[in-house]
Order: sequence, then structure tokens, then C-alpha cells
Amino acid sequence: MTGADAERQTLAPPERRVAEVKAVRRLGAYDVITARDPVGPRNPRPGQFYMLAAGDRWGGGASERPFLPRAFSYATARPHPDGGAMLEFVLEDVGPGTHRLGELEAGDALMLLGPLGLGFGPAAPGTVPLLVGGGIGVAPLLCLSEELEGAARVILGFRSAAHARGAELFDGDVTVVTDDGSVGARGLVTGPLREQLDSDSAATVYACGPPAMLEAVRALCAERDVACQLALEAGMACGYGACFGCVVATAAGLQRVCVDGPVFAGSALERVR
Amino acid sequence: MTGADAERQTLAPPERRVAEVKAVRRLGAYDVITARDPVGPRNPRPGQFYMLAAGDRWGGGASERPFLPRAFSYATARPHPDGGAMLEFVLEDVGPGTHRLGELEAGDALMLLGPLGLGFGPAAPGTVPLLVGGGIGVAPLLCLSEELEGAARVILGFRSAAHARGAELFDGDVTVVTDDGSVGARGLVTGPLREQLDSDSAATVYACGPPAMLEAVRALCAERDVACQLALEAGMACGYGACFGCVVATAAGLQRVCVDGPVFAGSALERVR
Amino acid sequence: MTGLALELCGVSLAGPVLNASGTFDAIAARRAFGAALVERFPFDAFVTKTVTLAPRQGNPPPRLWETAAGMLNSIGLPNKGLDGFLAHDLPQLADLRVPLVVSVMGFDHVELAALVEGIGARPEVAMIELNVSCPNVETGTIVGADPGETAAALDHVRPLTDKPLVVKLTPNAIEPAAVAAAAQDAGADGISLINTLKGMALHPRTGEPWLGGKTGGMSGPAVRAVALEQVARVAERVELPVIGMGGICSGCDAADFLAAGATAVAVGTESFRDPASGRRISEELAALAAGGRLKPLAARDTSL
Amino acid sequence: MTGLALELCGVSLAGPVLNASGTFDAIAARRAFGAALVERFPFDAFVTKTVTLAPRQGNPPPRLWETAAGMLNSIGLPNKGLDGFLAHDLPQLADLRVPLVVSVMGFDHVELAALVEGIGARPEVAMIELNVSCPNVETGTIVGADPGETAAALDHVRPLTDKPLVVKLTPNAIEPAAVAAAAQDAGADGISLINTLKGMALHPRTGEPWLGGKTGGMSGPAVRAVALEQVARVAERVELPVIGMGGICSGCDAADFLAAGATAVAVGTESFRDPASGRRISEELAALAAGGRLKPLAARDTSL
Ligand SMILES: Cc1cc2nc3c(=O)[nH]c(=O)nc-3n(C[C@H](O)[C@H](O)[C@H](O)COP(=O)(O)OP(=O)(O)OC[C@H]3O[C@@H](n4cnc5c(N)ncnc54)[C@H](O)[C@@H]3O)c2cc1C
Ligand SMILES: Cc1cc2nc3c(=O)[nH]c(=O)nc-3n(C[C@H](O)[C@H](O)[C@H](O)COP(=O)(O)OP(=O)(O)OC[C@H]3O[C@@H](n4cnc5c(N)ncnc54)[C@H](O)[C@@H]3O)c2cc1C
Ligand SMILES: Cc1cc2nc3c(=O)[nH]c(=O)nc-3n(C[C@H](O)[C@H](O)[C@H](O)COP(=O)(O)O)c2cc1C
Ligand SMILES: Cc1cc2nc3c(=O)[nH]c(=O)nc-3n(C[C@H](O)[C@H](O)[C@H](O)COP(=O)(O)O)c2cc1C
Ligand code: FES
Ligand code: FES
Repeated sequence: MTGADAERQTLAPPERRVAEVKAVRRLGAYDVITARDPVGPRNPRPGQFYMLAAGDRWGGGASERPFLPRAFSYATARPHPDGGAMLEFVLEDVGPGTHRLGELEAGDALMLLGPLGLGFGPAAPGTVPLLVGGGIGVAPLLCLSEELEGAARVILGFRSAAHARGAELFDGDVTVVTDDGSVGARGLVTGPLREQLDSDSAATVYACGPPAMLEAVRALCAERDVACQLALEAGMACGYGACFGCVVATAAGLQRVCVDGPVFAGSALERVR
Repeated sequence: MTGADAERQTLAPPERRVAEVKAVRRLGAYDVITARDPVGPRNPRPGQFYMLAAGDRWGGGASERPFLPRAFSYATARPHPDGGAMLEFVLEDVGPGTHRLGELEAGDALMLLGPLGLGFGPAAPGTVPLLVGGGIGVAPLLCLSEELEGAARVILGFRSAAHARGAELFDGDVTVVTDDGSVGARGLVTGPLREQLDSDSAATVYACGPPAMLEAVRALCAERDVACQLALEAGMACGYGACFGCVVATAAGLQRVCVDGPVFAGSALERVR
Repeated sequence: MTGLALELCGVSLAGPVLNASGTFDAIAARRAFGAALVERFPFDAFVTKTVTLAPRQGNPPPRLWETAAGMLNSIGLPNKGLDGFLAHDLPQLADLRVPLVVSVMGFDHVELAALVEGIGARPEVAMIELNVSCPNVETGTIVGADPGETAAALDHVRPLTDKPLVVKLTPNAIEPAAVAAAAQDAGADGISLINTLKGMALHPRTGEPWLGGKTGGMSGPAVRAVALEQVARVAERVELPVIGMGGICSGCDAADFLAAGATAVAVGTESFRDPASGRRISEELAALAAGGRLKPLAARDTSL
Repeated sequence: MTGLALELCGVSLAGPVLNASGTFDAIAARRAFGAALVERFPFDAFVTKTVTLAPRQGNPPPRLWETAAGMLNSIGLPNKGLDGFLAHDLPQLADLRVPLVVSVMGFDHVELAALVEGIGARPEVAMIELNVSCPNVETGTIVGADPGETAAALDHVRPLTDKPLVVKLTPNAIEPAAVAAAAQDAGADGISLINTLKGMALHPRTGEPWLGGKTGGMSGPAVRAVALEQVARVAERVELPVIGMGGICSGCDAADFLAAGATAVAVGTESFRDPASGRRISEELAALAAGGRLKPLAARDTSL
């Protein structure tokens, strides 16, 4: 692994393991799952993800799906005194897999593989980190903002007030906008982002969110020559480079989000779809 | 339907319905499930069965099966004041379907179709009913003995003491034998059955149990010209004659256990396998 | 009445949901469910189990094996034979309030001709489905796997009846679309697919083949994606109406088959889980249509 | 070391569990898991993703669709091409402590020859797998679906290498056993099957084909019964060792394929659920063997 990669990646044990669900709480539109990873690394890198599956009722059912595991960024990780780590995931119920995971209860088994992929890298020399999240995209920014000890400015956009509760996970200086204006200003994250860059363009932008938002952020940063790192999503089967199913178009051709990403430099991407 | 069939069959509503599990209790080696059938007939006929499936966690799972419903004789049925009936099933955990059903809890949904098939018919003129059950085969004999108001003599055989607890479901005159002699005499039901027929051969034998037992009973009755009705089992997909999957060899050729049985006259069967 | 009435090969149906041949026995179901079965019949047309010229016992048990999201069967076409069907079954099936489709299989052209003539002559019958998933006794090849053999069979029986002839394709072929095209050229009125995929299971303890027929046919949700691809390919290739089937369990599944180019759909294995599945699927389809989520489907471009 | 060591086409393996081509990228996995991946490698031999002569990007996304107990993929054979493979991948794969099998596909005989010569010349390579699930650019037919085309391909490349040649069959054929027999006569050293079943899925909202490649290949538990039947049929027909695959998820599944006549098995889709699946399956297989539940299997009669 190259030196650059090393900073962005903590290696995963080469097998799936069983974590114990410690708590599942509802936070507005999201489910927050806390699980004890018994033997995994204590220090995953912000932007890395885990492949998750419920210990049972996964792999079919009258509803047939889910069958494959699902990818989730870790939102926080705390080393556990007895080894391993306590991991937090933030989920949005968009289908059978996220729905089933949201139904987990304390004590249930959570099958887990990871941490996987290449996380966020250091800020460009002489720039300050600027975190921009949309909806469930806040998840990987949470551990990043913690690592930056809340020093970084954070801009978050949400669909509604229920979703905006995701902002409660952050402390420090957080600007919130919503599509319906129910919380903070009405509008998109690109509004506050533009203002911020106007006042100080010596920034490295770290962004995660829906494709349209990422594309807007990428274009804005490109036009201003601001370094940005985008955490992408793609449908995945394996999460560790085995299936070649999760590709996105990059300047270097189609690349696998799970091993070449999920974090890509904005400059390395064509338009995000 | 022929007059003879009418006595042996209560028609089923032509769709699967949702029953509510009221209780699941463990009885030795068996699970006893009590469920409220909201709209089904109040008076299924002894020997008839229902196709059951759990409301969820049925149709796959990491374990892939169960996918199809499973057939179970009803053990008791009580008309319910608000309509429908309270049904009792006795299950032995032999695989994924029976295992899943055994995991049901009060309040869970039980998908149910039935009553299905042709149950036991009246005793031959001038004979007394004699009930012979082996293992889980006691289930359909329970409602039959109740219908006969405990008047009938009952002979039950079990593998072990844990299984023999199935006899507790019966009241009245019950003879129990076990393979290991842990309860009652050591041996097979054919022992007490032979004695009984020696003392009074004017009997109609009603039997349900493993194939080897049914074959022994059939042969014994045949050799003594005693009328017998055997409740058979077969792997089923539909339970109502649709798939032609559940056939057994009879004097009239291969017949469907689910619609031509499950109860067959011993005289109509070739050797039971 | 689902509001999805249609003409299928010139036969008007109240809706597009049929049963798959061999997966629903209306006569046995009526014995189990009584008149209610006829009053609330789950399908818009009834397709019989395949009828052969001579009576057949079918394969020895066991005939069923459950798979992941599906099943294998080795039923072996048990049936009363043509005469038995005409004498005993047809009169009872005539009581159904939906059009009757009779599925037939001949092991040679003479048998097939006798079946098509005998059944085609009966007014109760609206349509004939030719099950061509049978070996040619001379060549050993499966008729339905070969365009030439399929065309030859049709050439032989097409003149014998005015009733619509639907050819039921086997999926165990390299190019079902080529077979469908051959059937169209030879005068078929419609195509139905898929039949079961060939499969096998071993006894958990002995390791011998579990099924009495040694191999069996796979059906259910597990085959749906395979069926959808073949239906799309066939519908793209032929002008004829296509009856799509294979693992259909819901209105959404049915909508996918219609979107792939099918004119109607058939429900098989799902009926084993609930005899009323056909009606539920019709209702779900109607709801999709009412929500405008079906018409566009018809216009979908699924060309491969 | 599972106590199930064997010789496969003259190559000694510590056990009978391989990965299925294209379902495990040892180089990427090493990036994710580090040295532990090599120390606890899940398979007894490593089979590469199929290599083509020219580099390929593969199909546009989306490339994946989840089905009932399985999945569809339209990956489209992305790879660095022969030169890229030899220059970049082969050296890294040489570090693995298990024999290396390289899967190749040529779109004509010239390409295939270049691939077999180029790869056959490398000592790191223990075996070559010919992926014949490709269309013949002239005739359009899938080479592996046709005995003649498969034999012709082998005739052409057999003289070019002493390395064992394993032919990977496509299940989308009428008679895989006939293709296997043709491959055997043309000098193949082994047969592997099944490749994916052709399938399709539609976008839940638009109804257009979901996959970038429009159609895809189905794999996973859903195809196991189909795979088992084809493996049994092929093993019965040829003398060659057979590598069986298709939905294998457990030691019991693997034991079934061995009982059906396979000499070794390959694990594909199950690895996506857990990269260590291969090792677990080996351990379960070893336990079955220790319990005497495997040897008898080898003696099972599964002739059809
Ligand atoms: C690196 C990474 C990190 C992520 N982090 C998070 C996170 O922190 N929190 C979070 O909530 N989510 C996260 N996601 C997204 C998450 O993985 C998906 O929401 C999840 O996989 C959805 O699964 P599902 O079964 O709930 O929904 P699905 O039904 O899988 O729906 C999800 C998408 O798949 C499509 N789809 C529908 N049916 C099928 C089918 N049969 N096969 C294939 N696709 C289908 C739908 O159109 C939809 O676009 C992340 C994804 C990646 C790649
Ligand atoms: C009319 C009738 C009445 C019955 N009444 C009762 C009753 O009152 N109580 C009761 O406990 N049982 C009863 N049974 C039996 C009950 O239906 C079966 O025990 C049940 O279906 C087993 O399902 P399972 O999934 O638990 O076990 P399975 O795994 O289905 O095993 C049951 C049998 O199927 C075989 N088998 C294993 N795998 C498969 C597969 N993939 N596909 C097909 N077969 C397989 C096994 O070898 C075994 O012999 C009755 C059966 C019938 C036909
Ligand atoms: C138990 C069973 C019996 C069948 N018998 C026949 C038959 O007699 N004739 C026929 O053409 N198809 C027969 N089929 C195939 C079905 O008609 C249908 O093509 C196939 O099952 C796919 O649909 P499904 O997945 O919805 O079941 C049978 C299928 C099953 C499961
Ligand atoms: C994502 C994916 C990619 C595949 N790529 C290849 C390939 O490059 N070459 C090949 O011969 N088979 C390929 N296959 C087929 C597998 O090798 C295997 O034959 C098939 O998946 C059945 O096994 P399984 O059900 O265990 O996955 C691929 C399968 C999948 C799921
Ligand atoms: S998810 Fe399998 S390669 Fe990325
Ligand atoms: S179980 Fe289907 S016909 Fe008896």
C-alpha cells in the first residue's frame, strides 16, 4: 500500500465477524446503531466503511431481499478497553437492508466486515478543512470533525426538520440549511459554501451526500481551484474489490468505489452522477 | 363431493388467511401451538390438516428455507364465540419449517390455509374405534378421541420419555409403550394392538405415525380382516391438489395425499413406505 | 374485474393473470374449497395441466424439493390421457366462469395431431397450449429447444384447428427467441414462457438423487430474472402476444413482465403458498395501473 | 490443510476449494486486508478474473442487481489485457502460496492463441482456464454453447502449451455434457461449470433495464440446483476432472457437488458475503470427511 493510502486506510481483518448491537436509537429520520466490534481495529480512518448484515433475517425472507451485505460509513469509533472498538453507524431506511438493520435490538448479532476503502486524506498545505454534508452523508463527516477536534467549519443540508436532527450529532460551529427552510436557511449547502469560500478560499472541502450535491460541490471547488475530497456511494456486493460491481467514472477510467474510494479527489472525478 | 367425503371433510375458504398465535408451549419433545383462526370453519374433521407458515422469517433467510408452507394436522379445534375457531397444533422440530414455527410467540402472525384433505370416516358397523398413534402421529388422534368422548381405547408409542409426554394430551384409557421402556412397556404399538384385537377383533383401527408403524398396523389388520384407516404423510407444496407432488402408491395407483387422503383405508393401500 | 381487460389471441379476458399449467388443478381445488373457488376464481383464464394422448401415472415419489427461493419438481405429467380428460375433466372445467386453455404434449406428430383435433373440436376450449418441452422420440432432442422441430410440430397441427395455438417454450435452450420466431412463422398465435429450468437435488443422507425422476424442474422466485430476460428477448423478436411467467409473486413482478413485452402473465409456484395469489396479484396490478404506474410500463423500452 | 489434499489436472492442491473466476481479486483483497490475506488465504488455488488480449473497461454501471437468493451482474470482463496482466498482476499473484489458475477469453482463435501462449509461458501459472462464454465474432453463437466451436477453439490452442487447460462451460446451452465431451476429445485437461445464467432486471421506477449491460449473469444459491444437475451430467459424460460451482455456500453444498462427480469445487458469490467463506467451507467439508460423511459420497451413484 502506498504511503498516501496508509494515512487514509486502516486494514481490516480478512473475514466477517460478529459484533454485538449495544443500542439502536431513533434520531429524527435516522437510526443510530451502536455496536461492539470485538476484534476489529480501534482506529478506522474517517471515510472508511463497513459491510453490515443482520445476524438473522438476512438473506431472503418472504420479501426475498436483503441477500448481500450493505455498506455503511462508520460515524464514530471509540477504542474499547477490552479490545476492539465501539462503532456507531447512522442509517436512513431506504429499502430492505437498511430497514432490517433499523429493526435490530440491543444484544442482536451484527455481521461486520471492515474497515474498508480509502478514507479522507490530510488537508492541502496551508488550507483549513471545510466539511460539507447532505442528508445521510453526514455520517462519515462526524468522525472527521471529531478528529479535527471540532475546529473545522461544518455545513450541513437536509431535506426536512426530521432529517436536520442529524446535525445534533455534531458539536462546534455547524451551519444547517434545509430544502423546506424548516431549520436554518432554506436552500442548498452550496449557498453557505460559496459564501465561506468567498471569505476564505484557502480551504480543503470534505464532502459527502447525494450525487447532485457532490457534483455541485465538485463544480464549485473546481471553478475556484479549491481542493475537495468527495465520499461517493455505489451499489456494492462485496466491499473489498472482489466483484468489480461498484465502479464510477474517474479521470483514470472506471474505478471501484470500495477499494479506490469511497473518497476521491474532486479533481480525479468527471461529473458525479 | 360424494356423501362419504362430506362426513370426512369440512371445506376450506379458498385463500390463505392470517391467524394469531395465542400461545406456544413446550410439551416434552413437542411444541404445542394455539392459534386463533379468525374466519375459518369451526368444525374441521379429525384427520384434516392445515398448511402453515410463519408471518415473517419464512421464505428464505440465510438458511434459505423454509420457502413453501408446511402441512400439520390440527390436534384440537374449539369454536370461538366471535367466529372462527381456536386451533391447536402439535409439532415436532425436524427441520427449518417446524423449527421456525416452534419459535413463534403469542401475538405473532401464523399464515394458514385449511382445513384440507379427507379426515377419518365412521367406524365399520358393529365395531368399536381403536386409536393407534406413533410419535407426532398422536396429533390427529387427539381430536378424534375427543369426538369419541374418550370412549375409544387409545394405544400410543413413543421414542423416549420426552416424546411420551405427548400422551398427557389424552384423557381416558390410554396405553403407552416406548422404544426404550422409559414409559410403559418397552416395545411397539403393535404389541398392545395385537392383544387388544385378540380379546376383541370387532374394531375399526385409526392409526397415524411413522411409515414403518403404519405398515405394521396395516399388515396386522389385513391379516385379521380388521378395518383400519391410516393417516399418511408426504412432502407437500400446496396441500390442495395443485402440484401433484404428494402422491403415494395405492391400489388405485398413485394418489395425492392432500386431496385423496391424508386418511386412506388400509385396504386401499399397498405397503406403506 | 381489474380494469385490465384484454384480448389474448382473440380471446377476451377480464384481466391478464392466468395460472401456469400444472400448478393449479381447478377440479381438486373445488373439492377442497367448494363453490367459493368458482365464485372467487383467482385467475382470468384457466390453463389445465398438460394432457397427453395416453394416461400417465407420472414419476415415482418423492416429486418435490425445496430450494433457495424456489423448488424442484419431478411430477412427470400425470394425467388421465386425452379420452379421460374429455370424458371426466372437461365437463367439470366447463363450469368455470373463465376461458379454458388446454395444455397438450405429444411424443410424436401423430399423438400431437390426435390431441389438437380431439381438444380443438370441443367448444368449451378457448385456446390450446402446446407444451413442447418433450424429447423427440426419434432424435432425442427436446422439440422446444430446436427451432426446426418446433416449426415441424406446428406445421403438422396448425391445419387441424381454428383455435388459437400458444407454444410454451422451454428455457433450457440456447435461443428461445429463435424457437419463438420459428413458431410464429409456422402459424402459432402466441408464445408462453418460461417452463421450468432443469435442476437436481441429492438426498441429505444417502447422496442419491432425491427426486424419483432423478432430475427435476426449478420454479419460483429463484428463476424470475432468467424468465424476465427470456420474455424480453422473445417479445422483442416476435409479433405474437407473449404470456410471461417464472417466479411471479406480486403485482410488481407481473408489471415487470408486462414491461418486458408480455401481454399477459401466468402464476405458478406462488399459488402453492396461497391459492388466492392470482387474485392478489391482479389487485396489485390494478392498483399499479390506477396509480398510472402501469401504462408507462407498456411503453417502456426494454430492447436488448 | 484440510486433509482433503488432491491432484487436479496434475497440480497438487492442499484441498478442493477454489474461488470462482471473477469473484475474488487477490490483489485488491490484499490492499484491504494486508498480509493476513496471504497468511490465511481462503482458497486452495487462486483463479484470476478472466483476462482478455486487449484491456477492457467493462460495462457501464450499474453492474449489480440483487435477486431472491442470488444476484445478477453485468461486469463485462474489465481487465488490464494480456500485457497489463503479465506486467502488473502476475508478479503480485506469484506471492500467493497457492497454485495460480489464469482464466482467459479470446474473441477469436488468434486472440485465444496469443493469450494461451503468453500466459502458458509463465512458470508462475499452474493452470489455464478457458472461459468460452463468449460470442464467436463471425457466427455470433456463443462458443461454449456449441460442441463444434468449443472443439475448434481447443484444437487451435492445445498445441501451444503443456499447461493443463480447463474449459469453463456456460450453462446457457442445451447440452453442456456434449460440449464437455467435445472439449475432452479436443484435449482439455478439465472442465469447470457453471458460469452465470443469463438474466435481467428492470429499474423499479423507470422500467428500463437496470443493468448497464442491459442483461446480466445470475449467480448464488438460486442457481445451485441447476448447477448441480449440469455438473452431474457432465461428470457422468467425461473422464476429465470437473470443478463444480454455482451457489455453493456451505460444506454440505460442496459435498453435494463432489457427490455429483466433481473433483473440486469453486466458491463465487458466497465470498461477497464473507471473504473467508472459502476457508469456512473447507473446514465444514473437512468435518464432514472426518465424520465419514464424505467418502461414501464419493461413491454415490448419481447417474441420471
Ligand atoms: C461507501 C458507502 C458508505 C455508505 N454509508 C452509508 C451510511 O453511513 N448510512 C446510510 O444510511 N447509508 C450509507 N450508504 C448507502 C447504503 O449502503 C444503502 O442505502 C444501502 O445499501 C441500501 O440498501 P437497502 O436494501 O436498504 O436499499 P435498496 O433496496 O438496496 O435500495 C438502494 C438502491 O438500490 C436500488 N435497488 C432496488 N432494488 C435493487 C435490487 N434488487 N438490486 C440492486 N439495487 C436495487 C434502489 O433503486 C436504490 O437506489 C453507503 C454506501 C456506500 C457505498
Ligand atoms: C397431512 C400431514 C399432516 C402432518 N401433521 C403433522 C403434525 O401434526 N405435526 C408435525 O410435527 N408434523 C406433521 N406433519 C409433518 C410435517 O409437515 C413435516 O414435519 C414438515 O413439513 C417438515 O418441515 P421442516 O422444514 O421442518 O423439515 P424438512 O427439512 O422439510 O424435513 C422434512 C423431510 O423433508 C426432507 N427434506 C430435507 N430437505 C428438503 C428439501 N430441501 N426439500 C424437500 N424435502 C427436504 C427431509 O429428508 C425430511 O424427510 C404432517 C404432514 C402431513 C403431510
Ligand atoms: C409442480 C409443477 C408442475 C408443473 N407442470 C407443468 C405442466 O404440466 N405443463 C407445463 O407446461 N408446465 C408445467 N409446469 C411449469 C409451470 O407451468 C411454469 O412454467 C413454471 O413453474 C414457472 O412458473 P413459476 O415460477 O411461477 O412456477 C409445472 C411447474 C410446477 C412447479
Ligand atoms: C461479479 C461476478 C463476476 C464474474 N466474473 C467472471 C469472470 O470474469 N470469468 C468467469 O469465467 N466467470 C465469472 N463469473 C462467474 C463465476 O465464476 C461463477 O461461475 C458463477 O458466479 C457461479 O458461481 P457462484 O454462484 O458461486 O457465484 C463471475 C461471477 C460474478 C458473480
Ligand atoms: S463492491 Fe465489489 S468490487 Fe466494490
Ligand atoms: S401437496 Fe400439492 S398436490 Fe398434494
